[in-house]
Amino acid sequence: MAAGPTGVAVARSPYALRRAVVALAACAVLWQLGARLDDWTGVGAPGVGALPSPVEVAMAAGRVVVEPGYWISSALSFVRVMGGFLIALAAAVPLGLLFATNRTFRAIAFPVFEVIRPIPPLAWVPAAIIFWPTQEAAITFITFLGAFFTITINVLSGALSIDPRFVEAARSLGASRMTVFRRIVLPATAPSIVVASSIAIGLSWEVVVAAEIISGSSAMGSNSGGLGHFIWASYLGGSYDDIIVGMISIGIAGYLCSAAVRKAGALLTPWINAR
Amino acid sequence: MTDLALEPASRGAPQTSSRGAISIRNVVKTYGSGASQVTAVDDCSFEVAAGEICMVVGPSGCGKTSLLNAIAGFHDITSGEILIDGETICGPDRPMAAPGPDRVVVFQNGALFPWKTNLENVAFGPTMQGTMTEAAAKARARSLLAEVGLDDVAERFPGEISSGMRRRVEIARAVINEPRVLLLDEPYRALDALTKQVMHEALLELYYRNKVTIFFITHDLEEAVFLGHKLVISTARPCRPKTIIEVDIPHPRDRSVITSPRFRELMEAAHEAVRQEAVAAFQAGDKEG
Amino acid sequence: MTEIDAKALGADGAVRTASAFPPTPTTVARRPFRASPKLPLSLVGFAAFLLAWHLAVEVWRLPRFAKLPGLVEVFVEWTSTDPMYGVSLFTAEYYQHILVSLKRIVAAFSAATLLGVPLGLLLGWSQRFREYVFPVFETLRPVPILAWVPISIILFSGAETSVVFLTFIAAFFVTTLNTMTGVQSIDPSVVRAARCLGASPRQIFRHIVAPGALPHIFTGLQVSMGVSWFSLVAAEMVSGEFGLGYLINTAYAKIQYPTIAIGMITLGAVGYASSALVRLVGARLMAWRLREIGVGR
Amino acid sequence: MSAVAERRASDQTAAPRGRIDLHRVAKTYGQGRLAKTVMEDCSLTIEPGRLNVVIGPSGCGKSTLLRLIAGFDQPDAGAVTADGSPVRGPASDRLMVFQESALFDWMTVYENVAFALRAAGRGSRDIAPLAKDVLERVGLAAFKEKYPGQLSGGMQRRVELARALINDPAVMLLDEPFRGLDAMTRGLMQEYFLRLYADNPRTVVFVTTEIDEAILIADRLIILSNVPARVRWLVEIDLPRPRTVATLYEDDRANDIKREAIEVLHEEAMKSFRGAFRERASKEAVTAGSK
Repeated sequence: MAAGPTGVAVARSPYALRRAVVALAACAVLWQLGARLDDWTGVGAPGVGALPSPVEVAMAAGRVVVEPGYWISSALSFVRVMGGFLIALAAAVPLGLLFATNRTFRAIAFPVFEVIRPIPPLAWVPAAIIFWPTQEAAITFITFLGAFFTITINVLSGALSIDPRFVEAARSLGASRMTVFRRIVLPATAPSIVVASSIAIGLSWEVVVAAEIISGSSAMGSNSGGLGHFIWASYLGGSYDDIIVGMISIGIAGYLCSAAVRKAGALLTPWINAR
Repeated sequence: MTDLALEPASRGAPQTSSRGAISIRNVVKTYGSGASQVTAVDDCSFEVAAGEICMVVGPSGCGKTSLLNAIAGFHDITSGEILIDGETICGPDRPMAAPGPDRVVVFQNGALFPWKTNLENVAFGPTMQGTMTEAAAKARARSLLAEVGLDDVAERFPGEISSGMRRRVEIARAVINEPRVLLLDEPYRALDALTKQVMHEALLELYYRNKVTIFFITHDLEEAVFLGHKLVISTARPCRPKTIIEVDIPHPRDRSVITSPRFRELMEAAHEAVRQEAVAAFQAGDKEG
Repeated sequence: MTEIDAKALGADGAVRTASAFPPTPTTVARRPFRASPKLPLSLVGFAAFLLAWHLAVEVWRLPRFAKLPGLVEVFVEWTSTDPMYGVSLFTAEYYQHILVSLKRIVAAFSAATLLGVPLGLLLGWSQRFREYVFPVFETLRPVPILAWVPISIILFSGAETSVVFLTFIAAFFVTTLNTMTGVQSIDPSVVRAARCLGASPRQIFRHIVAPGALPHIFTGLQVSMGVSWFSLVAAEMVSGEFGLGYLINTAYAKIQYPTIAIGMITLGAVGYASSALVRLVGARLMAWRLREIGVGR
Repeated sequence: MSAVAERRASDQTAAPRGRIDLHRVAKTYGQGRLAKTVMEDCSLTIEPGRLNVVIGPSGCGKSTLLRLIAGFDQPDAGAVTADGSPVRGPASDRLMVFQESALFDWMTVYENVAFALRAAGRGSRDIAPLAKDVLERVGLAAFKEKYPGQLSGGMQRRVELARALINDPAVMLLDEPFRGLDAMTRGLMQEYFLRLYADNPRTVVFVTTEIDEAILIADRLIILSNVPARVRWLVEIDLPRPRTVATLYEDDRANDIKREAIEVLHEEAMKSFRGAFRERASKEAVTAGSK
């Protein structure tokens, strides 16, 4: 048994690894065939035919990873993700806990929060650019929005689902309100904070890439750099193999960030897997 | 056909219409392999006569459920053989029995379908097997629900009724198939002691009306002595019969037998038999199932 | 209701597991902080928010805020029969933008549901199928939606198709993953019970797996709806002609700032309404769940 | 002599504390159509320094009784007094041990046990010997760095008892503390509890649904009626101590009490068996109504 990506324990057969390799290899081969079909037979494959082949992509990747520009782009995106995410974490966790523990505050502020939440983060792009003095600040703000709502909602629902017996047991043992908050509510919500964070950092990458592409592709803002811009510039420059290198890079970066958050979370909540 | 000589029938058991004699012969069940291999059931042999209530008693997690799963056809067995009415359902040639409506399981935590009403739940078996039309199955289901006193919640969903009632619906869902064997896996574990006692009497009533062999797993001695014709007391992991106690208190029984002298004697005997196993498990600090 | 809404709308649909039965009353009773917000207090909240907006932008003209569209300005523009910047409740163009966005959402969302739900059911049901297909799925999933923009423009000639494609991809991943989780979260005893009651694999799929996964599927569909709007707006900003994302984008370019706010508010409202619709359909299909928690009858 | 034992010894001279009186108490949860009166005109005395066991059919208000004594809930009418003064809220001299276990998952065994003393502002140098002593008494000194999730059910219950005992409360309120354990472990836990109690006597209110458990441990057995809860039957259990699970089968007096108790309880349980559906509906009222 192993916990799947979704948290549900899923049986894994002894063939799982072999099957994964076979399937991924088959996809790569099909892609290669599809991409080169035109060259070999003169009949283009639909869809895939327009893409560069995996071999070309691999060669492009070898070329790109030694260029400093690629690493500068990666670093720029990474800094934006971390900036937006960390500010969101710092703001959303206290807000979520406040919503959960203070009924009056929740009654006043939560409906406003709920009305603003459905507005997609990217719809804020123009307003952010108008408001913030620099484009960098605007992009970080949009990234912040992407993570902020998710974390707040998860922390709130996590705190609301604390077993009431924990709170009562603590009160019965003579704990003050402050102690209950610090030693019961906070740690009991920690697992929700971890889950929310690993989702939110993935969202941050989504938003950063989107913001970088939008700022490069439209009248808004100017060349912002970053991996999103790298993809867009590759598209404009016609180097399609670089687009796919960029996509894979972002995929790996996003995956690593989520994994790092989960790892950090496991260290902060040692009781969860202590069995 | 020479096997017939070994059947319980030839040992002088009355040839009644009741079916469902179970023979468990040298059954072994291991999980995993190599260093991590765990033996859940070890060389387990005993007989359950047709129409008998057999209580398998042992500490939680001792492997009783593996035995039940083997009879039901959810798991294979590593070696040995299980027969029902003389017919091999799993053995050397076929390690895993096919699950079927002749051996219906009632699960520890309940397994009613929450998206079907209680009536639809009870009518599920015959409808799926096609042995009755849907209307006939529902009519039969309704009368069974009435028998267990739940006709007024037939149209409710399982999530809307108490857990004691859910257990009764689940048993009705099993009985409607007229199974040869009813396999009960600690069905009353989550209920409080008083509800449990009421449930026991209700189960016996149903049993008297619909004769069936009952294979009942429990860790509760009072439940075991109250319901069973026979107690098979298992060792703690791996599961192997340690003591078999015949309960000679005549049926029908009701709660008054609990304080009878014979009941107390049997309880004491059973208690002696399980105590060492329980102490072993308690000191090892093993987790409960 | 707030509690239920909050959970249902959370972007974490994939990680929630639905239990077959509600927790026993003793454990569910007396949630320490549980009570629904009272309406008058929420009015106070809205009033404070709107007042702050008005004061900061239009009265005190705080630095940086002064450039944003003000509350009164936006309201007047939105309800004007002759709007200064061409878009208000009384212009056809406004509804045209909404309609175009909605059409794209409907196309992408239904395609994602029609493909994602069966695929997810299959992924959850067959271990062999899952072990072949899921690794491919997981390899593609971490790639952000907008990173697909150039590829989709290359693959599909028209801007329209590529916008719908991007929206579809986003929704598809969410729906598939949640459906798979839904199947995996079904109590194995329930499946075993059906087997020993004599149901065939096909009957199990239809009577047990599909309804059992329904709660997760609908959580997934709500998240999927949110994600659809997210990607749609992004896609429209990059390569749309018409649509609410496009409206916001061009309003910025033409320095029609109140129109930006109108677009945002409209997006929020339409997005919320579409999620509510999904929730409503879900509640209809899962009467058993509502009745368990004592809401339905 | 250990620190806790010393503290206890100094109290020994005084009359046992922890007398609890319920005087004509009424309690209703929920409102309107969903209202459920759990207690009405219920008067009852918990005798100090003794093991008072409360038993009754499920949903009969046993837990409500404990919640009122603990101070989590306030009665709608009547009065609850502890040693003569009204109960106004939770306090650590009336400690509640919850059904199943309410150990804090995120704290180690040691931190759980030390929790109350820390909350009271005692320094860790002060706490360490007390915690060590109490953990030794429940036989879990070797497990102090484990998390509750790593312990078996029986061990969790022992930690729970230790967490309460370290405060040396005048009154201990136990809400079906051994529920959910398998019957065999449960028997051993009962015997264990009796030994622990013999060394740490105080006022105990022990709620259960198991007749055997009740008779085995009780000084006084209080049987409640079906809702609204009232005292249906009260009996002094004068079986000699120490008792073991086998006492129940061997002792005729125990068997007589059991027979009588079964009849009384069965009568009360049947009231809710037929009406189980209505009962569940009103349980929901409790859920919805209490804060």
